[in-house]
Amino acid sequence: EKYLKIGYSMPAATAGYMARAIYWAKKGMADWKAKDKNLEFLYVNAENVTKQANDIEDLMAKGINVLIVWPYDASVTSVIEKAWKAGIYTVVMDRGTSKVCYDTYLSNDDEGYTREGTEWLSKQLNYKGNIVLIEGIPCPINTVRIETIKKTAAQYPGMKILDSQPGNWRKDEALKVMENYLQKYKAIDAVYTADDDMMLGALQAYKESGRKDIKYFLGGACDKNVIKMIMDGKEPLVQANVTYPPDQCATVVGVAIQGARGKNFQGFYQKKIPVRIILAAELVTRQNAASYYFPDEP
Amino acid sequence: MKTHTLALLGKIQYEKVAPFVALAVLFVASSVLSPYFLQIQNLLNILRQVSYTGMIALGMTFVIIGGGIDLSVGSLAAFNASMGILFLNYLMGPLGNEYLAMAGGILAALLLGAFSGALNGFLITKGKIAPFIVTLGSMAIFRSLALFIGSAGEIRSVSNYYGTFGMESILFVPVPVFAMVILTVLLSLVLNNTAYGRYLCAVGSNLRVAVFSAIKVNKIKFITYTLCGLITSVSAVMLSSRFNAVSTSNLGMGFELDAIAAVIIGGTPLTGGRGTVWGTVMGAIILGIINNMLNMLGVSPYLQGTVKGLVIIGAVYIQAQKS
Amino acid sequence: MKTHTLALLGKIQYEKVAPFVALAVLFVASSVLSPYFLQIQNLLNILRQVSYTGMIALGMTFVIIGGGIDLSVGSLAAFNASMGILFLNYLMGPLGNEYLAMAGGILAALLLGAFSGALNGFLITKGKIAPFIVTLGSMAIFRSLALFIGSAGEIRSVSNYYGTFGMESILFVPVPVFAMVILTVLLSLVLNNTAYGRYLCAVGSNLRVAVFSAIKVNKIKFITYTLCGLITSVSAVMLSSRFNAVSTSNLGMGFELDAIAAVIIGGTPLTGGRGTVWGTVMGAIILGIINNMLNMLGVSPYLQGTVKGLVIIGAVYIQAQKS
Amino acid sequence: MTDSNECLLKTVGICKEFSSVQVLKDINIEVLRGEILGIIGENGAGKSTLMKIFSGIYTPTTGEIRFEGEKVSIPDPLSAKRLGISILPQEFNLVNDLAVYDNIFLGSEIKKRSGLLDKKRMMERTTRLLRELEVEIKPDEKLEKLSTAQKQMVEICKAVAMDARLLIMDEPTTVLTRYEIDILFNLMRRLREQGTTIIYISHKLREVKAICSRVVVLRDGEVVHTEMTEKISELEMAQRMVGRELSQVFPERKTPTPEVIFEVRNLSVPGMLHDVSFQLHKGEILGFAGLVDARRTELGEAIFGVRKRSSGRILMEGAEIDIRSPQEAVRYGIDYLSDDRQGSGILTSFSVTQNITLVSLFAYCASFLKVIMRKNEDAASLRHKERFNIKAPSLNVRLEYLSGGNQQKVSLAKSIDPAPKVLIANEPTRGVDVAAKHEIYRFINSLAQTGLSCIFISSEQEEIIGMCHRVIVMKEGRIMGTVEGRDINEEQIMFLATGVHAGAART
Ligand SMILES: Nc1ncnc2c1ncn2[C@@H]1O[C@H](COP(=O)(O)OP(=O)(O)OP(=O)(O)O)[C@@H](O)[C@H]1O
Ligand SMILES: Nc1ncnc2c1ncn2[C@@H]1O[C@H](COP(=O)(O)OP(=O)(O)OP(=O)(O)O)[C@@H](O)[C@H]1O
Ligand SMILES: [Mg+2]
Ligand SMILES: [Mg+2]
Repeated sequence: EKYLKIGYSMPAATAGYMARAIYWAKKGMADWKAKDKNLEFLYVNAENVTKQANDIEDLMAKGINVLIVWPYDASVTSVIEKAWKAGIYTVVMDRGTSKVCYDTYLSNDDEGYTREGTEWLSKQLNYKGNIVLIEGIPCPINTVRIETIKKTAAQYPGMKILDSQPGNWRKDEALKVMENYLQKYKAIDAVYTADDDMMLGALQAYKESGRKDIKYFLGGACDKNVIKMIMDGKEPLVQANVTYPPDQCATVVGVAIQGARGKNFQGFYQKKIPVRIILAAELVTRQNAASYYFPDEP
Repeated sequence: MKTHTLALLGKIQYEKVAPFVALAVLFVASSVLSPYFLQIQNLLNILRQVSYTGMIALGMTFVIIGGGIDLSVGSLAAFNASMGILFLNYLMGPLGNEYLAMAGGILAALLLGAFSGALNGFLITKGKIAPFIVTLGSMAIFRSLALFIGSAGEIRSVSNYYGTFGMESILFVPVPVFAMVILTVLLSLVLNNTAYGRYLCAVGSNLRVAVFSAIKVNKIKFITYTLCGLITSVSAVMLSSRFNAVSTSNLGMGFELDAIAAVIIGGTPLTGGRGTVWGTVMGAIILGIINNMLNMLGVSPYLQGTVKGLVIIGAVYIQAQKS
Repeated sequence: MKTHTLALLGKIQYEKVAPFVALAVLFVASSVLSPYFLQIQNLLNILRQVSYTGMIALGMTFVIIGGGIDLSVGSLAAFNASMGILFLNYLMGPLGNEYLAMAGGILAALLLGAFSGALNGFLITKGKIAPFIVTLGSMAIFRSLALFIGSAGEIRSVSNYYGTFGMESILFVPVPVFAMVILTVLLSLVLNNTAYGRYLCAVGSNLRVAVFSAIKVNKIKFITYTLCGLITSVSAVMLSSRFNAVSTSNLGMGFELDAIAAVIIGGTPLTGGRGTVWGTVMGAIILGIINNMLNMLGVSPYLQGTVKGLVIIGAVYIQAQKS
Repeated sequence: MTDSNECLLKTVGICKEFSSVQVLKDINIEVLRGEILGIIGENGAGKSTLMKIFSGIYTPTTGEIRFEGEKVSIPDPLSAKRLGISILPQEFNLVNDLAVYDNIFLGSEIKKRSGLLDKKRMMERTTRLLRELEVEIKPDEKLEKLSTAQKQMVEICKAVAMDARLLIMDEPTTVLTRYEIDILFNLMRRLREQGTTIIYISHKLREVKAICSRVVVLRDGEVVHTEMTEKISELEMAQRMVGRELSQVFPERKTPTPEVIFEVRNLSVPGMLHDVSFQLHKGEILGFAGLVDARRTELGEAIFGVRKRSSGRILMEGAEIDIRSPQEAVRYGIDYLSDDRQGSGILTSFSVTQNITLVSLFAYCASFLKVIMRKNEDAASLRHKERFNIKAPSLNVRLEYLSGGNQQKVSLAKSIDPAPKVLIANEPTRGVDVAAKHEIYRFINSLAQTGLSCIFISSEQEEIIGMCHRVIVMKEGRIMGTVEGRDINEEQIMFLATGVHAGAART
């Protein structure tokens, strides 16, 4: 087997979701290392784009021949391109690059992620109701998600989006925003945050307020506590979730190794591994919740 | 002569009331701009929202009066609250009794807080290292320790009551607000009526004179950072109780800036030597109202920063002028 | 008498060389710890990596010597680079010529940078508002403006050459490193050999005396913040050229802390009055080596903060002692 | 009335109010070309305020200034500089972080054609100026390394460096010894020959009589008298400014007890003090005389625990004590009054009371919480205010609003408030007016009678000679000798301080 020196660059854990992503990244690396001696992993985290650019340079200095990179955002493209042009087998994941400078791209489906959610929510409210959104940190993925929510909801005249304010993917800030919404809007039917941390924060604000008007709280990305809630079904306000699987970070390790060794997955007739892999965003309800519950995640 | 004195006092006084003036202006503006602002519940919300950084800002006030700075408060909060909860969870087993375990956890968090602060103080006094550097370093250290023990995720407490006491109200006043008020009263007493308070100002306004005046400069500094660590932990405990958990990756993120901002908006100069505890509270509330209004007026997420920046500058401008 | 004065000189000198000593220690340690460290390419990488915040730190040095602080540098960089690229893209149409357009864009960014800095200076001098508050405010404002014009996304330049010039090397030295060195030489000349430099120290060391000595205090401060804004934009242009784009949501995040840290590690006291430009460069490089080593040694992400914090404190401790 | 062409500066009805209190009331004075005009008055009379108006630091509430016959307004220091008015302020006006020559040329640097600073020439000129004043300081020395006295000399150079038309000197000699003062006076005479006009403020009336051609007396912000100096005696000056008869200057000295309360043996500070030993008797006032760089300040600081001693033992009441910090010194009953008032003496941002009780604060605190009992505090500071007749609008006025002399009185009060057994008084009467001086002398003396022992460092020989039982003379960190009883006189002291016979030393 070809000896692979794999550099893995991710954004730092600044939100609950990223912590889980990192957990899976490490798990993926550990699992592969266990079954294959010809692998070496160099793993780095960045707090901002500049640091990430530095990280990638440092990895190249250490002579990697495979690069897995979860770009902070598309602005890191040109740095990734340098690695790719240098003949390093490059796998880009999640947030895309602004041009093709990779051998394989693996990602979650940001549009599907919030489309699924919005559709479900609309259906529950039988296409009529007032919803408030709590956004993440202003940045491209957040924009995509929010746009999609608005587009999808726009199909149904009855669905009104009252407001959309940033909670920066933080429980405490989402809680503040929700407290303020509750003062501002006397009738809310549902709260959609597309993130479980923020959803839990909002939910708590609602509970504290003692109001009874809201029917649904929808987060996203399957935080283990939320999935548990859904499984137990004791919390009528939280009945569904949408996957945004953080285990993509584990999957991507396999993709990179297979790809770098010129192999493909079982059942593919092609020699080469697919150039773009988009993971489905699945709706999680009480029926299927159990299969999305990972108690070991942070 | 009389008039003279009054005039001079007057001059000194304005400094003290300036933050209140700024707050008043903002308050009136807000109530005009948004019909929701004046709702009792909304005002209570604002108070509770600011109480957490508010408390920290109180500790920061002392640090800054003493001529120092503490950037580590945010991560210190995350780390100590995490440890507190871990200890609580651990105690649940042997002790069984939820309340005892809770008491233990909280006590641990507070002690550790004081200790962490003391560590800063030690490096600054004995190590002769600039406060900015020491606390910049410990900011990174505490955060990373928190991330490590919680692998960047959440640390939940197994006790349910822990998750409630921080949300309760004592005669309509939320507990953390209550805590902030009590702390404010205590600290302003300490600052204005004890030898320690007097020495703190002396140290901050002219270290050399303080030394020549036989003041134990290092001791004063040490106490101050310890105190700041302790108070920060009080806030951290309240905050973690709110969620019955600590998000190790982002609890306390950016608190240092909010706290320092509150202190300065409150009229305490970054150069130290003097300052007011009540002013700091006003500063914190000013910041709280700004955030509240951004939501109430539904300012576009992209432009919120602009508005916030302008209002902060404006609030201080009001004070800067007449004084 | 002779000895006496010699001794004094010796002491003064150490302050100046201390950062170099700290750097040397770190350098030796690193080369022992990692085989990759001493590779030319790696050393060049480190230099380029630090050059961006390094340049900003140079501007910050002046601000701090003058007794001020500038928290806005990071967002200022993002905002001005964005505007520069937008202008470049706009020019491509009418001008057609890529190089002219690029020149235009860069010029725009630099002018805007100076202007933004001047705005800070204006509010601080004429508005009599604390630098901390003014720049805290403008930090929020510039960032939000950047988010607004780029709707939180990235702003790419349509010129490819823009994306390369910042990556090229002049006799093996990367362009940004070159820029940093030139700036350092110039600025240390300005600081030590011009009246402005003297006045800057006077203003930072003792405002009253500066005023009594018929120094135009406000003018000096104003110039300084303008200069800092300008230099920050130089760095911003280089940085955006490295990416051939600007991440409006993220570019420049946390630069203010890195820059200030570099200044203080470099031996300039946060209280102002004196400082060294070269020291700041050393400070920046020290930070760069730390980050590089964390990667080279593959320290676990969660513990990187701890190591970083300890090394920073250690680096300054080395300096604090003998002096 | 003198006609304007021989009158350089003329004030017409100048008044100054600070937050509604009249500090200057209708001042009409004339400064004649090429004269040295003395301005005297009690602490708080308004001298410095008037000078600050001339130098553009304050603007008068009403009234106008005529310079060369023309009405001028001096809104800021720059315009004063443009008119050629240079001031040597009462409080140090120097930047600690800059070198000596930087300070001297601050605001009027010498530049090369390139626009860069011409350090070489600035240093040369500095060296020349310093040599003129016969002080040994390196021009590129950092200012913070200098002693009070040396700083004062630098301050003088700074004022002289820009050859001004009107040179204002606000109490330049408070920390200088007779020797340097003579040098300064020679310099002033030379300047006058070159046509510089000088305003000279001092509380040392002897000097005023010696150097000034005319003298203006201020009292409570009013001009009460103007006279040619030869027509007015020192005593008369004093009475004019105080407005009443003055008691005899120095009180009766009682001989101290033979009991040695405090002793220093072979104290050394590397590069500073060399093998200093002396004994202090109970109730004794032990004078320390010397020229600049005698390092008496160092000695004081070394005893007080702010300077590291390399060797030497200190004994208090026979028992050896190890003082490593001021706290310990104070605990052993030793207190220090600094000659660098604003540098290490008082906090200008603190109130009168807060300053006075700073060292002794615990004495005013209740319970282990150390709660300050305001009443006692105020009572104490009120006692001091009356004893030294500190002119302050109120006890909780910030010290920055007090006149220099009154700040000094506060500084003294601060140092004696803890009731020390041994007081190290460094320039205790620095910038204090005659009347108040007498009070201070009488007070220290009475304390001595009740057993206080005082190490009395002063640059005023009259003081030393009038007050002390014994006088130790130092030079460059060494004790040159001790004079007692009959021998306590200028000649002896100058001889020991300079190693030259007084007659020769004076030129
Ligand atoms: N900035 C100020 N604000 C208020 N009062 C002031 C201020 N400056 C001076 N004063 C008052 O003005 C009066 C005169 O002060 P000034 O310094 O002119 O006295 P002086 O004659 O110089 O006394 P000294 O001989 O002690 O220097 C004093 O009573 C002082 O309290
Ligand atoms: N040649 C020199 N270079 C630098 N500093 C000097 C030199 N000589 C003396 N000093 C400084 O002078 C001080 C000691 O001299 P100083 O003038 O204080 O003696 P003094 O007797 O205290 O003078 P005064 O009687 O005015 O207090 C010390 O602070 C020392 O640093
Ligand atoms: Mg005066
Ligand atoms: Mg002295």
